[in-house]
Amino acid sequence: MRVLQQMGFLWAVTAVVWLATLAFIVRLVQSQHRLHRELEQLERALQDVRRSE
Amino acid sequence: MKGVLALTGVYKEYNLRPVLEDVHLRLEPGQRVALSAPNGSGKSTLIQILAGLSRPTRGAVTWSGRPLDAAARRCLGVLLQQPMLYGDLTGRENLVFFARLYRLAEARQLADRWLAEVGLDDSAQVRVREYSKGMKQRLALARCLLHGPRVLLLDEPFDGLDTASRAYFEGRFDAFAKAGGTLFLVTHHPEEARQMDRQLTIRFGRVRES
Amino acid sequence: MNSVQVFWTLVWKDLRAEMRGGRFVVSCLSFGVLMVLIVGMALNAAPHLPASWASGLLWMVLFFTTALAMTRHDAKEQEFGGWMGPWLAPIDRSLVFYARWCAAWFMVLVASVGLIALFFIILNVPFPVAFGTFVAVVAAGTLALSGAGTLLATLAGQSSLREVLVPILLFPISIPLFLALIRLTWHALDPAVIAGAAWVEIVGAYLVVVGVLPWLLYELILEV
Amino acid sequence: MTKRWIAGIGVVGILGWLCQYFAFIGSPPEKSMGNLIRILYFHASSAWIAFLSFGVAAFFALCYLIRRRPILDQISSSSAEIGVMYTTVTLITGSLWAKPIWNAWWTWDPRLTTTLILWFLYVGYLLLRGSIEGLERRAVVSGVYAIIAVADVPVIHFAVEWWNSIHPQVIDETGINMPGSMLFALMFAFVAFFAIYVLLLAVRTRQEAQRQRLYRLRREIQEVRGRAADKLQPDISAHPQLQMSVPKGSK
Repeated sequence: MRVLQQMGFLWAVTAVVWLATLAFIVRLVQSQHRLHRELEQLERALQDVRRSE
Repeated sequence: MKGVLALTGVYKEYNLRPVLEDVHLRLEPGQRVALSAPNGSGKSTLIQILAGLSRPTRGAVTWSGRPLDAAARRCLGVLLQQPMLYGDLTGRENLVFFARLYRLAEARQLADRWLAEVGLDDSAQVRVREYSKGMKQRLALARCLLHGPRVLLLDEPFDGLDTASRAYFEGRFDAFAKAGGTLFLVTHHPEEARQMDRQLTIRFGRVRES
Repeated sequence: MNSVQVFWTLVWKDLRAEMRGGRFVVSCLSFGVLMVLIVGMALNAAPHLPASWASGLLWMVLFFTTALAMTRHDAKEQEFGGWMGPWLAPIDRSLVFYARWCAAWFMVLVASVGLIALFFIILNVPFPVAFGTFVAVVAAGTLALSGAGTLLATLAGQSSLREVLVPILLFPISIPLFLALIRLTWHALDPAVIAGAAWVEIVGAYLVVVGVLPWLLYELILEV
Repeated sequence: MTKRWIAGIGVVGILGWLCQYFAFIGSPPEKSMGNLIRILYFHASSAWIAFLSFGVAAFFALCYLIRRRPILDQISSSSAEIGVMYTTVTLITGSLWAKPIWNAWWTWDPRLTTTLILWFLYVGYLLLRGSIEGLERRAVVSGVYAIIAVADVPVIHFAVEWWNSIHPQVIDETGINMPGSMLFALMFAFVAFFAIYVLLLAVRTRQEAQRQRLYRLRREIQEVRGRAADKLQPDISAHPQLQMSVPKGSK
């Protein structure tokens, strides 16, 4: 019983560590996507302006 | 003491975007210079750098060839959009305070003289918070002239003034220039700019003659 | 010599503005007294507080009132662009910081004298045995506290969250100071408790850091 | 994403699995704590990484104040952000460790208390940073704060320790005499966490740099547009999608 409880705490700790890391990475990837889209849009706009010049 | 306020190779970035690029500017004594440019083109930034309120990213601001240090600030009179006064002090106290900051002798008499000069002697004991816009501007004028500057830096000084006050301000500035002072006026009214000796504008961060 | 005169001119300006309805002392005092009252109720009108609790509560009240008052002090300067005035004058700009610190200290001190008196009366705390030590601790403590508060209010001055941010930054930064002041006050209330020189050193260190840092940094923080 | 990034993620993933293996299987249980000692590998490593990242943040903030290169500020703020994440992990795992051992979620242990204060210090940092307009001003103010905060950490620890020494000692520090295999697991966990930290820092910093590129592109467009307007004179606002927008905060 005691071992089981200990393992429960142990797994909770592992979950916290890796889930936190994962959450950080997911957030990074999300904002990366947004940034990427915005950059592409701007580059296209820049080309448009250059062509019309 | 005559002096030249100059910018050499001044760059200013804001949000990693250059507002001013490679600005070279010399304000000769006795010259009346106008700067007119559209909003957001860096006019205010330029005048703040000249006044030493903002630090350029690169480049130098000099007074008579030396960096603009504390002592050189004594030669500048600055009138920006905000009056730079304390709302809780009376008009007289404000002037006395600034006179003391500039270490002028007989601060009280000087303050009284300047209050009479800008026509505020009736409201000397009234708190600045209760002043109208025009009264604040007059007091700000007294504040920036009281230490006898050599250069006046003005950012839209006629904003919100009635015709009479406006004529008074213009007369003041003309007298200042006639006495050998340098005038640097930022405005977005072309007719005001045309009255000056030299007209400048800012285009894409660079200052040009126009 | 001249710098000293300019310094007093700057202090005089703050104090004069305060007397003209600055409400720094009044708001400090009323908020602080209210807190003392609430604390008294929270302790279920305990007839006799242990000296350690009394000193802790006293500094808690003082920290909160100072942190809240500091943002008000700062807002005054922004109103008509007043802060730029001294900035244009031919003076060393860090002088502006020291003057504001001094003015803030003076006002906090005035408020805390009233506050402490009421604290002793309302919570029925016995008069401090080592009175001289007590006065010194309060003076040094409020000096360090108002210095740290003025510095952090300057840092947070450009932030849109200024009002909330000053307490949020001030508390963690000055926890050692808080602990030191509690221990030293405890010692003053009950000299049988030995405080230890390390606490005096911590208060001293805060005073030195707050005294020296702005001289290097003040212009850097405000002039961008 | 280039191959380098994929390789980096792969290495970190393998390190993570190995770390998990050494912590759970490769190392023996401890005498008094049993399997709970395994928490230490994660808890201590994340705490070290948290301290490390705040140190890095302060170091690069100092470099920024001296050299004024945007990249230095980007590294500094990215590191502080990761540090807050690891401090949070440290606090939660510490709590999870304290509960079975001392039967309390929270004790006034100096290290725990210091870590909590540290967390508040840097949450304050993020709030401060997120609410200031103007990239340069933001960088200067948050840089100054980061340096002050790091300098304050030893003082906080010292003070809390001193303060606690008069209270009855809750924890006795005797105990963990580590056999080699445990020490190895701990060190391995530390290396793995360090690798993750470096990877996160690199990605986060690169993102900030890209943001900078975004601003620069906008400026370029403005210039091109300006030249066109100089030639044609009328109607600058022909391309409404190109209107300058001032970047706000980092988010």
